[in-house]
Amino acid sequence: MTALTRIRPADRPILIAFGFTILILLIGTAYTLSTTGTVPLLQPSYLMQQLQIGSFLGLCAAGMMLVILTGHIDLSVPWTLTSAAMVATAIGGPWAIPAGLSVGLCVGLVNGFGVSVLRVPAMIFTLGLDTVLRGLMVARTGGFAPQDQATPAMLYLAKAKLLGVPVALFVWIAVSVLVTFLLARTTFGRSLYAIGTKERAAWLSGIRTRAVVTGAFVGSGLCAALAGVLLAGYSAKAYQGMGNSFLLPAIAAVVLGGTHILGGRGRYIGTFMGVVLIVLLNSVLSIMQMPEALRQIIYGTVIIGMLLIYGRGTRISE
Amino acid sequence: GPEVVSGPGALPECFAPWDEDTSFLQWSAKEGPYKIAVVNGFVGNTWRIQMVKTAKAFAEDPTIKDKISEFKVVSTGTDAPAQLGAIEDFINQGYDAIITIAVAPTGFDRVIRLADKNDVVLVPFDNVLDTDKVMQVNEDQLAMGKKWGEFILGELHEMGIDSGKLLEVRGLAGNSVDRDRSLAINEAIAADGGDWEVVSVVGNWDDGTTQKVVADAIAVHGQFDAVIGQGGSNGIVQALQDSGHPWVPVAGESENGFRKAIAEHSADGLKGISIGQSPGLVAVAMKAAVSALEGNVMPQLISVPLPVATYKGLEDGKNYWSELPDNFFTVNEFPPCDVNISGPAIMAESEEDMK
Amino acid sequence: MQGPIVELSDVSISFAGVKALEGVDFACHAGTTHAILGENGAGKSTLIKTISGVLKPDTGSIAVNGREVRFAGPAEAADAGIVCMFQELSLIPDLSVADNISLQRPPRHMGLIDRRAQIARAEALLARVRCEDVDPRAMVRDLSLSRRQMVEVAKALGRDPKVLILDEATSALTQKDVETIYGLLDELRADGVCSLFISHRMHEVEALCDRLSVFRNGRHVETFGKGERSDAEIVRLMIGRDVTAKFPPKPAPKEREPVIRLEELRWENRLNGVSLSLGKGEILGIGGLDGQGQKELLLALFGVLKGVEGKVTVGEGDGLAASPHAAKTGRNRIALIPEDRKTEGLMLSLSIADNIVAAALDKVSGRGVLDQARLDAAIAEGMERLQIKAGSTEDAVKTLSGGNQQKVVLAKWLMIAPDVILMNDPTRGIDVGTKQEIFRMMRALADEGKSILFYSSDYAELIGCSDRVIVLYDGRVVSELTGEAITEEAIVAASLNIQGEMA
Amino acid sequence: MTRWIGQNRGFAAALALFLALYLSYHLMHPRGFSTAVLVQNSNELVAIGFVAMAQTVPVLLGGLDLSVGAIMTLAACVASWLLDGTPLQIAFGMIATLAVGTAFGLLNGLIVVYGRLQPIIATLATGAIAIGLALLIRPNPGGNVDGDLNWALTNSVFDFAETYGIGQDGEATWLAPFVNIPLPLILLFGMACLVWLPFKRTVTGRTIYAIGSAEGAAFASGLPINRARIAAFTLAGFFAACGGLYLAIQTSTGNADVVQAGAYTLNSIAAVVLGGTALLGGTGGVIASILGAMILRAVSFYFRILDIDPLLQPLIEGIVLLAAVSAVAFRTFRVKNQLELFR
Ligand SMILES: Nc1ncnc2c1ncn2[C@@H]1O[C@H](COP(=O)(O)OP(=O)(O)OP(=O)(O)O)[C@@H](O)[C@H]1O
Ligand SMILES: Nc1ncnc2c1ncn2[C@@H]1O[C@H](COP(=O)(O)OP(=O)(O)OP(=O)(O)O)[C@@H](O)[C@H]1O
Ligand SMILES: O[C@@H]1[C@@H](O)[C@H](O)OC[C@H]1O
Ligand SMILES: [Mg+2]
Ligand SMILES: [Mg+2]
Repeated sequence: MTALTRIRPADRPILIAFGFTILILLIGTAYTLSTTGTVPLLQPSYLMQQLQIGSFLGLCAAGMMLVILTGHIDLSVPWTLTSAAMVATAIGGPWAIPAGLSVGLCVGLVNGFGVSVLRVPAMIFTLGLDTVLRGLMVARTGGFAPQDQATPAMLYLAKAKLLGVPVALFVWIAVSVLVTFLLARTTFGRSLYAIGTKERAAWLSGIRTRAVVTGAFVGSGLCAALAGVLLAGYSAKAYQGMGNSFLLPAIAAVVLGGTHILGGRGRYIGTFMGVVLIVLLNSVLSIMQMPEALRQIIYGTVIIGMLLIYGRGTRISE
Repeated sequence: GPEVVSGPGALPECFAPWDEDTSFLQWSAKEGPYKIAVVNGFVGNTWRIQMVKTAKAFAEDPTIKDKISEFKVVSTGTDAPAQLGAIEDFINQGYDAIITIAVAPTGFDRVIRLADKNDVVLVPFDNVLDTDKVMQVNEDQLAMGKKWGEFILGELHEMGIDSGKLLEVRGLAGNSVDRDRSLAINEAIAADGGDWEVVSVVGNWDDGTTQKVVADAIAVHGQFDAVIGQGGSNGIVQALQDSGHPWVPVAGESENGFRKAIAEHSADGLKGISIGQSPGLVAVAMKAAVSALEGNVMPQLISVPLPVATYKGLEDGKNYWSELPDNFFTVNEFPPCDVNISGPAIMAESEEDMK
Repeated sequence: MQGPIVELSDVSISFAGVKALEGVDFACHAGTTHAILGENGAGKSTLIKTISGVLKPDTGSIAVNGREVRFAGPAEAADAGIVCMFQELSLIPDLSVADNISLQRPPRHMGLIDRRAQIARAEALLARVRCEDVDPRAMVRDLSLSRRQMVEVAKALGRDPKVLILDEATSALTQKDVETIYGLLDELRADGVCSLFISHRMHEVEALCDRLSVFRNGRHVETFGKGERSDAEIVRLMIGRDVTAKFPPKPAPKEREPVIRLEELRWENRLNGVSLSLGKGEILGIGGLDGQGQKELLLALFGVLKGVEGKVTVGEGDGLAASPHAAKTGRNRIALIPEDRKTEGLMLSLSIADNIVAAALDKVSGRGVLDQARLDAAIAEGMERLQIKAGSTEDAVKTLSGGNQQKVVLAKWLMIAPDVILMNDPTRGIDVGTKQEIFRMMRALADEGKSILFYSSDYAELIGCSDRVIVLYDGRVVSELTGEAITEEAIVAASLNIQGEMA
Repeated sequence: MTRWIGQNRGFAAALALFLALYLSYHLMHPRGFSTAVLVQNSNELVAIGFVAMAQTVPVLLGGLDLSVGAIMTLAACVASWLLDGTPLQIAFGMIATLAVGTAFGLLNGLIVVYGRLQPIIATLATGAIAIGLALLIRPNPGGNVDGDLNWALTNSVFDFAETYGIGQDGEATWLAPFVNIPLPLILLFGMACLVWLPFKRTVTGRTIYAIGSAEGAAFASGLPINRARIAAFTLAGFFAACGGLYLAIQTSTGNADVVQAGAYTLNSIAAVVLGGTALLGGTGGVIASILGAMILRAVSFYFRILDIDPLLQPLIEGIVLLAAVSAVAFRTFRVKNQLELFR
């Protein structure tokens, strides 16, 4: 614990998340050893597969982090993802992926407008937009029979392997590098942190807060849309409800990675670790055939427990 | 409210009683045409959308159109008070029959009481109620689970496999349908002479979740001798394919994609069985409601036959459609009930609309 | 003299390695008004936060009336009669004035807050601070800063203090209110109350206090009675050197090419036809009573206000900027040193470095990508130019003392190389030494050709710094003073809009 | 009055919106303005009304409680085991249910205060725990709730009196003015008036507002910050448990439905916003949030009387919600000093 307090506060969550990830793998391995006598969890193929699955959540979390850094939140991720997937598959052909991404772009612009120009709380505006998107998709599916098969390009991105590594993982890494660069090395990134810390002061510093906040939502929309396009490739098709299980884990991953839920603080590498942790946790619980009730309890306890550990040893200002 | 009478009921080939113990109900006849409402729960998946469309299409069907003066469909989300409220509102508005997919198997005491008081026929279907006070329409979930289990074990025995590892993919926790299907599957396995280890994972009836948990299970356990899923069947097939798992017998629902996969790979070992809940149940429920309003004797629990298709009997354009999307549910019509709206028919009709 | 009412022995406090107080022995007595002096970051606020139970000492002890105490929080200190007035910190904007005045110990009826009694109590206390015009039912949010400070005074009085602490509590008050406070402090002294008074305004200290304690670098340097030390000595104790001329010399008045020209500027009912012109290289002071449109004028020029009417010429272009960003990047770059540095000037929990470059990100980047070398150089230059005292530029700006925080705000805006600098009371809460540095810098900037529009609530500053002073009254310029004509009498007269009596 | 409207603009707007929506619903309803319709509408309101009340208290602090829906669910599952038997047993069951929810809220408060966690994320996690516990208690939906209780509490005062033989089975003259009032409304508003209004007038209650408005000032003024925080979450737990208790009585069921719990939490936030309470904290109140919940419900009533394509309903619902919350945009465009936009 004393060693922990000596580490830079910003790095602490990342290391703790890493530690927990190892712990989860060990627990899972102890389980498989005692039941089947094998250690599949420590094999590269399993880890690769987990990272491949994790890449969809990872993309959502990357976008979510941009928004959370500004002090807002994006609850429209589930149906942005689904709409993008459905539009991509319906358009098909070479334009499938651009069409899907443009859905994310539009959603981001609308969210940005609602939150930064109309100044509706993001919590409620993005929730409303999520409902509208769901409504649009229900209405559309009700109107005709859309094509829902993923295109070969989508299948390639989601499923193929390059040098033994899933292409989806490359996509996630590419986006991760981009986000890390944005946050650390661009004026846009600095502006995100400034707005998340004190929007009023940021605006009075001549930062174009509306544009930057909108940019964050566009980032989130694009990431969710990309996740949708990939997920449709992974499942070979788009379907209603494909985004349902991404919202809360994305938020949890961002926060477990050390980003402050009220904005202004956080590093991308933490979000990355948070995603890995959540994906492995879910996977190990599923492998252990944990009943749903215990799974929820463990999930909640892990989040609380980790955050409590992060807080240890920091003298919080009055 | 209805009186409990003795059978047989009207149109037994369509309104088949659940079993020999099923009681019969009779409402006093009302003059038609009737005001009928459908109160759906949530409307966020293909099945429900197909159900809503079938309901609307069937209300226009010549066999029933003249008997309906007003027809309304609402979806309330997974919100019990909202659903109960909608039902009560329709009772207050003077509707004659209300058809519903319950968001929970209990909790309808009050609306049942009000419906009886106002001589309204309340017909739950699909997710039905744990009560014998109302007329309900459903497929037999226990029979479904049993059939899945027995079929898979039969295929395995035929292949000379008498012991091994089976993967069960469960549905949404806390749901009676999940409970019944799983119970029957495991009973069937227990009743079998073989030595089976069952690995259970939770796929929430959702393709994506299913695909993920099946992939996890394969990564850990290596290989299964068969997979019995009660939903998300497309996800099972995807996971098997992606992991390079050899094709094995798979039980699943009636999504078009699943049937397409069986048709394509059965020769390689994907000896599949596809049974599913049909969105067309809504039409049977509507028909039953009208029949009850006309004063006919009706079974309290109406059993709609299981639409079973195995790899042996799949026929493109008949019980699956290779050029149509994966997500829609193949079984929709029930000829004995004169419900002849097929899945593709709904799609075709709408594609006209589109132009 | 009796024993001290509050006594600190060997108190130390440090924050993340910074020693804010070190081995402090300090005592104050009933029936005195006791000033605490020191430059920015000397530990004054920390001292009074310790006395009032906000902070707990790392070592040492506090005794009240000879008995050692350990306050768990400000509530316990208040129960012991120690009441603290922070500058703006302790009013709740969304509660009514009456609620605020009886915030912690409201009158009750059957266990519940008695609203009527509360209002009566508020009325009585407001009357005592001559603020009968404030409606006890109004929301504090809707009051002006100076009214809020007076409500704060009423609130403190209502707590029946034995020790009343005022940490720069008069910095935003109008002359009339300051006078009221002087009267009150005299009354309290007569009632045996000990008042601890922190201010960077020497004339206030002189007028009010009978004992003075000087702090430097977290240490208690000396305590002495009024008149025992000369001003110059006190300043030397505070900052360790002499401050001779407070204001740098002014150049002779001359014709200047106008940079900003306003004709009949109007906004809502706050600006009612302001006309003025600001010359290149000029320091134009704005005077007047609090709330006569001075702040609105600055905000309008910085693009904060919408719906401003009137003819405006800025540089060669026309019209006002529509946003701070437009103001900052226009042909004439405009900077604003805002009123409240904590919420408007700074992002407190970001690092000093991030704050310094916040307005000039485009200056240290190409196509939106930051250039690390230019970034580092710019930060170093800012720290150097304003002599900001900090452990590391990576520390959060909130760990700086008030004065150093203000320097960060200045550094931030100097980085954009502004042509016009709008200043809203830039030296509020700043120690004499730093003030002098700021004034020198203002003059240097003006000499470089920058124009400065400068609002201050302190007449001495206006007189000492400005080439020209305009006085606002009811949203209009009522007087313009140049050169020798800038005198306290002239400003006061114009402020009260009594043109006739102008000498 | 003018001052009241000035200081409660959000509430006044919400009230006007609700009245417009609700009165026209009655006008179009074949049995409008009748007790039956009123009773039905009120029944539908209670659970979401209580959960909206629950959400309001942490929001006033400037926090969010993402566990209110889950606590409601947990309480309903507990209640579904305990609301049968002798009147004494039933009363005990009710108290136990409320105690469980309150205790869970207290736990939230303790975690937030002593764990120093942001409420939104702490309750996201405890919400999962609450659902897990609910699933342990009720792996499958079901329950046994006294039938009389169900009938009496989901009807008008008359039926209540008749069921329990009060006031000459409801025929007493002193009861006459009240017989048509729906009992659920009395429960909802009664709880608000008996618990919230007095609580608001305690120092702890006022501290909740103070924290949401200016936390530093509240602390510096010596207000009991920790106590108020804990009280806020505890009260949220209590109100959520009231919702759960009513839900169990209304449906005679405990159902550990994750989706429903999530929907209630999100709707509670929507209700709070529609009622005019600022998510940043400091202003607003519990009654306003009930009004917000009433607006949410009233919107959905329309699908039952108007002929709207069922597959367009979710879309329309979403658009109405977005439009309603965007209505504040008019304020945004009227603001003349842009600093007011950045609190
Ligand atoms: N919360 C904190 N964290 C870190 N350092 C702090 C904190 N509070 C005060 N300090 C440091 O303690 C020292 C004393 O600060 P303090 O605020 O007491 O000064 P001050 O005398 O009130 O100055 P000023 O006149 O500028 O208000 C400063 O160096 C300051 O940076
Ligand atoms: N939110 C905060 N967190 C940590 N430290 C803070 C915070 N706010 C203020 N401080 C520290 O407290 C010290 C004193 O703050 P205080 O509020 O007394 O302001 P000040 O320095 O006197 O400024 P002013 O002149 O505006 O009153 C500062 O040195 C600052 O470092
Ligand atoms: O019965 C189920 C139905 O209610 C759901 O909506 O979709 C899947 C079906 O198995
Ligand atoms: Mg200070
Ligand atoms: Mg200061």
